[in-house]
Amino acid sequence: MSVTSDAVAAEARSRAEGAASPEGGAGSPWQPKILAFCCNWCTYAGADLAGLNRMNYPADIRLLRVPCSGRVNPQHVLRALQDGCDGVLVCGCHPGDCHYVSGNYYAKRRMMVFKRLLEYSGLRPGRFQVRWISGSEAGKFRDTVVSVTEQISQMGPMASDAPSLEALAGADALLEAARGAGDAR
Amino acid sequence: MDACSESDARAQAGEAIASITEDAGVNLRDCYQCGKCSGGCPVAAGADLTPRQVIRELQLGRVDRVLGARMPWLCVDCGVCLARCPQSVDLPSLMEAICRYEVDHGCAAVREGPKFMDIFLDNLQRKGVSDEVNLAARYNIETGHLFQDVGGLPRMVGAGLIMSGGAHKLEDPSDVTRMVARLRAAPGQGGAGDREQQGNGGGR
Amino acid sequence: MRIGVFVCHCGSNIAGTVDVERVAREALKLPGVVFSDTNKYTCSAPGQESVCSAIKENALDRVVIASCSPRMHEATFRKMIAEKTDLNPYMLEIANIREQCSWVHKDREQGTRKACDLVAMAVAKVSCDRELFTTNLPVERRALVIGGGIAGIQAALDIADAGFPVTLVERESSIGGKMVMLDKTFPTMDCSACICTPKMSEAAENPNIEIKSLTEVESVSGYIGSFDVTLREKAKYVDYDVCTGCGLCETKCPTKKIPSEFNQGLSTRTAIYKPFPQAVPSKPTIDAEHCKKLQSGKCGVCEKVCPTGAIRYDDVDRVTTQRYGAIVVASGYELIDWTGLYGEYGAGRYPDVITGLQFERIVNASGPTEGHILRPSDRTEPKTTVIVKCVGSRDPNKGVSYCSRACCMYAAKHAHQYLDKVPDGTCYVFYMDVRCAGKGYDEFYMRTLQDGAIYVRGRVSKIYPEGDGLVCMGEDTLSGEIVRVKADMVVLETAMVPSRGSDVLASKLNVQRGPEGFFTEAHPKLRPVETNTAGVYLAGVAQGPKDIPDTVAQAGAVASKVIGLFARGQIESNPMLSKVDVSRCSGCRACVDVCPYGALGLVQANLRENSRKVTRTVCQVNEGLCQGCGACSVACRSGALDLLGFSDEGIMQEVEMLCQ
Amino acid sequence: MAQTQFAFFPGCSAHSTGRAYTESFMYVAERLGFEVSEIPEWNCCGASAGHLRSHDLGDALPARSLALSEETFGDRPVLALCAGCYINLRRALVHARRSPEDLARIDGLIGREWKASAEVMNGLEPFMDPEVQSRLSSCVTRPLKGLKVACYYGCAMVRPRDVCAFDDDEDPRSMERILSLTGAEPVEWSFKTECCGASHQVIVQRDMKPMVGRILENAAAAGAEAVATACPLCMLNLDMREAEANRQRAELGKPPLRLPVYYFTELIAASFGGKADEIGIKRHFTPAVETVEAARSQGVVA
Amino acid sequence: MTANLTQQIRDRARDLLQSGTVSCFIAWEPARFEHWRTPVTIESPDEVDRIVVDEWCDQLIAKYALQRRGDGRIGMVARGCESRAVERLVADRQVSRQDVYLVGVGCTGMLDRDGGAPLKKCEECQRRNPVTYDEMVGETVEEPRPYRFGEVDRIESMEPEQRRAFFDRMFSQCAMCFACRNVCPACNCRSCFADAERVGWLEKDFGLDASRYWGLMRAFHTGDRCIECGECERACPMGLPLMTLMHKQVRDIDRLFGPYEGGGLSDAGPDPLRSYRTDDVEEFM
Repeated sequence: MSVTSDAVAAEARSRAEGAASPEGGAGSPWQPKILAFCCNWCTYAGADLAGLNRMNYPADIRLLRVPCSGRVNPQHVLRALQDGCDGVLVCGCHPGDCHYVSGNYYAKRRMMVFKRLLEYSGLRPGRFQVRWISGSEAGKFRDTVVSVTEQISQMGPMASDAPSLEALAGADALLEAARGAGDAR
Repeated sequence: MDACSESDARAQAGEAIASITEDAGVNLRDCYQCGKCSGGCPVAAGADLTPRQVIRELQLGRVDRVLGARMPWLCVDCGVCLARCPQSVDLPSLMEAICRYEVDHGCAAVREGPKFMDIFLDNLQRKGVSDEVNLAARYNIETGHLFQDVGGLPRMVGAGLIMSGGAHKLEDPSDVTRMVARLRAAPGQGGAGDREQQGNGGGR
Repeated sequence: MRIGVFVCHCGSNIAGTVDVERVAREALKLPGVVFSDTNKYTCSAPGQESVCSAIKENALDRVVIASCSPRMHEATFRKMIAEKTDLNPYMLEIANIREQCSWVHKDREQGTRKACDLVAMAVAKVSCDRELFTTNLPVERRALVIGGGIAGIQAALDIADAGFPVTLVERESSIGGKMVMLDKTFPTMDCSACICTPKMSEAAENPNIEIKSLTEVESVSGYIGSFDVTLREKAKYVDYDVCTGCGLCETKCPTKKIPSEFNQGLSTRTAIYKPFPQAVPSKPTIDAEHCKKLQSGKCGVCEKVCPTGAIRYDDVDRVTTQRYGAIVVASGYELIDWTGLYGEYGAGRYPDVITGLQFERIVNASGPTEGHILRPSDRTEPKTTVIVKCVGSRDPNKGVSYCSRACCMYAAKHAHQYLDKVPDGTCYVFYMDVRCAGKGYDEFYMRTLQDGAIYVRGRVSKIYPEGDGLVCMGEDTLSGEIVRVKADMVVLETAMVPSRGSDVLASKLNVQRGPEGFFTEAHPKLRPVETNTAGVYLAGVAQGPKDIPDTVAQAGAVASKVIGLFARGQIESNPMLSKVDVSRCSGCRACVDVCPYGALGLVQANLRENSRKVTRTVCQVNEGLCQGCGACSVACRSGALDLLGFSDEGIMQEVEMLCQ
Repeated sequence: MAQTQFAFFPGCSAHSTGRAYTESFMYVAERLGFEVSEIPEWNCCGASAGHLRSHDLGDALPARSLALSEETFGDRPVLALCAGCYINLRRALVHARRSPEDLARIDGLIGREWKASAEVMNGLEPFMDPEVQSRLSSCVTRPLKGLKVACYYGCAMVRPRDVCAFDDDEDPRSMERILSLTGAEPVEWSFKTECCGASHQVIVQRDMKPMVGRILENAAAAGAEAVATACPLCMLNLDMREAEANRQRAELGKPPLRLPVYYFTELIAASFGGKADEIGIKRHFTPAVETVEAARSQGVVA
Repeated sequence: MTANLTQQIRDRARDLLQSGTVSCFIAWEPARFEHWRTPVTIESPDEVDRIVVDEWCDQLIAKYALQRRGDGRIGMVARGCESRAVERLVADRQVSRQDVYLVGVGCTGMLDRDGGAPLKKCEECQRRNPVTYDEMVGETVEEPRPYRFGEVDRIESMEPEQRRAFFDRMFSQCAMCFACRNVCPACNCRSCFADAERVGWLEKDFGLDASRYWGLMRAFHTGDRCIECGECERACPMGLPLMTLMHKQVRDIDRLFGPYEGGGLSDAGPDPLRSYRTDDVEEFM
């Protein structure tokens, strides 16, 4: 089983083109799809407060409620990024204020390493972000949504990040150089 | 205390204070003015500012009161203040940074301080070691303290404490010479300018 | 699967920006959705009625309500489903289309599209929901109070007065704690013993209170409502059932030179002793470490003189286990050991440098000097006394970083008491700040100034002997003068630190401690006497430095929490907890490490694998302790742990639905 | 095994003002089996002038000598008898050990590959080993019976804590433990770590005047008949300026202090039976021979 | 590594088996072709002469201990990598240290069975000597601790697009054979998340997304526990440079949370991502 570089590029391109004509139908411009995992006790409450205060922010964000930022599994994050979200935000209580004592401290370490790994593997910085927003920080919630939406909009659809043919061709040489003296050779 | 003059002074002094505290590695906001430093300081009783007051003036941005003061030059670096400070404010480092700032800007409140430093480093640069007799003689002549400590000289000579030969000599002090020359000049134009101003170039 | 979707207008709150009818129509296209409807106000009585009848009429097995935040009405709708339909209340998801949609977006088209997405995500999640059941856990109506100081005594009395049995555990041989050692209390200057000892005997006489002195907590297991606690009651060598407390043994004991703990080393006691006359229990114990009979076998005087034959040299520790519904931690504090920290104050080498607690004993009429202010070295009256505040407190370098809160006031009290008893004396108080926030507190400080106390703003830098006095060096920071005060006695007002063993107790109870070592409350403002372990409560200085009025108030608050729990008699468990699939678990312990509640443990389990019986280590969830945070389900690499209500699958379906 | 091999950093005073310290130390070292080898081509530690000029110069000057020691003697501890040199060498060592980046910076300054592996010790530390102490006890032939001595450490040997870390900074006891082995009786006193102002005697002499007097007065008040030091700067300062302190006392109508000041090694050497002219005690300002001889004459070993 | 070493190990294995100290002894034996070595579990003292220990023993044998759990004490030759793997298994509570008897040997690196070049994993080795053992055979060897982050440096210096291209190409060649998982001592779960069909972590479609998901998530699951043995890379039939993902995380964890050489040791406390400090660096404000 082997996949040629051309096949990969073609797959990527077709996805990029598909994204350019969005599912909403003809004419409507592309709008980013941003998923925000929010802890029930702080950020979700902060988002509710933003609503109570009738703060306005872009409609591209979808909140997914979890009990704690420590409940956010990187596996869910990667799946969202791979399957069609243009950006993912993980939000929780400020470290020290976790409703469950320590969940966000674990989340913080986990996400710091995971974010670096994702960006190392080619995810563009900004696509995956983590923020601490408390239940009283409605303004911060709004500002965060505004700035994240703006960044993702500028980056364009996730599919447009697919590497160009030249980049893929260059990668083959680098990959060859990086191979160990494995059994395959 | 006039509020306007306070804030004006702070704006002007900000740069000097930032440079001093950064050099010292001290955060002035750590200090809550308990005065434990000054209570134990061996020289504070006779000084123009107590160590605590030095920090207080800097906290308020009144750098001119600190740069003219003798206190930083009196500091003997004995470390009592730092050891007892509840907030671990490194006062000896701050005092030295103030002196260094004054040296670099040619405004030392105690003129003997930079003089002694320069003569000492001249000696060190030439020979790699200090030469107590040369140091004392040159210092006394250049500062005008002609008879400082000469009372003890005969006894010192008599007891074989000085001028008895046997002092350490480097076979080849050239790498020390180069190193000292380079590092004396390095900290900024201030240092070189200062020596020039005193007509006492380091590289002789 | 038969899912029903109910979209709420919320008057015009939602319908103003979101086309709710379109949302309902779109929902019908989602997999599993067989019914959708809209309501003017879903939470109103007619709204609820219409949802319930739709559930019944359409035989719905899952429900999505698109309305306001679940933080608002999820509980309302759960209750509605449970009470008015046959459906399990956990087969419900809320799509938040008000706070997070209609209220924050102005564009109707965008708002409607987002609402459709949110409903779709909720539908995806609800299709993974499983029936969950709450259980009612019984509550053992018996409280354990750890620590017999004023906090523990007050909490025990309040709980016992409500009719519930209490065990009051005290590590020392008498209850009373620090308060009974104090002479007077600020700002009213009433006699501390006079108000504390009646409380002690009240506790001793209350039939609902069992006092266990010389007793420590050995181990704790279980959870709110049923903690199984093992206590170790140290050997007392005196049979309390027989002893009458006559005190003859104390007068005859030949070992008399033991420094008295109660008098802070300023007097001596015997090896068989009561720490002070009003001790409760009012019976002596033998200090085995100093008793000649117990150390070398030679003596036995107390046994010979005891008129009731109560002495038991062969007494041993007694270990008992009892079930409690609630635990109150009132383990108090001790003073920081300044001698190991402050070499500049002589590190304890100068006898006339004493602590505030020693001063309390000196000034106390029943203390070692019978209330005359005499300094320890030569028993003369000090004509100049220096009081030093913040010794250890507010000193991250040598001591602790926090303020001990009570010292400003008791320093003023000491100055007042000294000037009262030594009218021709001079008293200096070295201070950094004077913090007198409390009813009548600042007035008291002002009165002390009028008494003639000289307040000097500055930390003492060094104390050293000169002649027969002590020189205190410092700076009067208000004048910038370096001062040296020659004193006859120096009183150090030392910091409060958590009592020894707090760390061990915390881990037994699985309660967090802050960086300074005090127990952490569940919320600093709103849950100040609870901990993150349900059923464990905090009273007094164990939670953080405070004075007597605050301690007593907190003890009362704790008692009301405990009484409330006992009055309910049972607690409903939250069913949204972690669940383990033991067949996938490899017992690696990652979950145990991250659980903040100690709810996960490893057990040996008998399993059938590949039609073979095997015994191996797997993880187990304690449902009484689990709070449902889900940290373990992420730490678990193999996915053996999952969080009910927020399952991996449910979240995954939500993500997938959004990505479509 | 006790540490007995040392790389010796004499410092500029070892052969001049601190000569008595070197002589007495070597006298004792020889009898205790220490192997003390001078670092070849060592240079001045920079005193206070080095780090006043710049942080880099303050690090580089001591580092060069330590690097030379490492090249010649490897991990062997570097012995600096002068407290001023000791603190400067320690400081450079601590700076180098802060991080690999710091070590690289300092190595760059001195143009050498120094690993900062060897320790820096002051004059007291070699005697802190129990084995050395028992050997020392066995060498005492003329105990200084009952000589009441105030052990004076000064500031640079004990502070700052994170640089020195060799004994308590408010109440060190090392010298007391060592000297009590010679039969002397250390007194309890309060000024053992107060600064004597030696480093500033040149530039601001007037301001330093009270410092020597109050240290000696506190020692005398505590019943001391002699003061022991472990630093040539302190020694010279206390010894030379005792006369000045006495002049000030005379003005206040107080009797003069008669407190000889010793290096602690002179007292050890004396207890070993060293002759006055071999062990440095003839080189003092304040007469020092008599007190030792008087103490020794009482303590003849049976 | 000499014939002498083989003999010494055989002697020790015989003694240990004969005395009943161990119930089996894991080492290598020659395989079909010249320079091929394969793990062997010896159960009888008579069979010890099958053992060979030389520069061709390219496989990590520690994980074979899992197959013998509960059968008494397991003897094993332990180079640096085996010893760290055992520490890993102990930390993950898959074996207890007392159940394993390690005969330590210093190792100077293994050679590729095809062509005899030094193995990449050995050239990057940080621990040539065992970190734990019950006895040593032979002398310890020098630890050169070579720099192992060259590849990480190179990739970090690329633009995101180049990195994406690099890993897209890499993952597109992944055959999803799970050889990396099977050899990895940190992959010691009873069941793998990838096999949890109910949740469906791994998409059923075989393609770049699935293999990237597998590659990144496996790397993340083992990132704070990787002992850097390089077995995943050696075993990969497609020869993919998988260690670059591990080295990346090892270095990040080291820089973010304090000294950590990868994998840790069994007594070093919880793994970095299963612990925290309240003063951890903050970058998510």
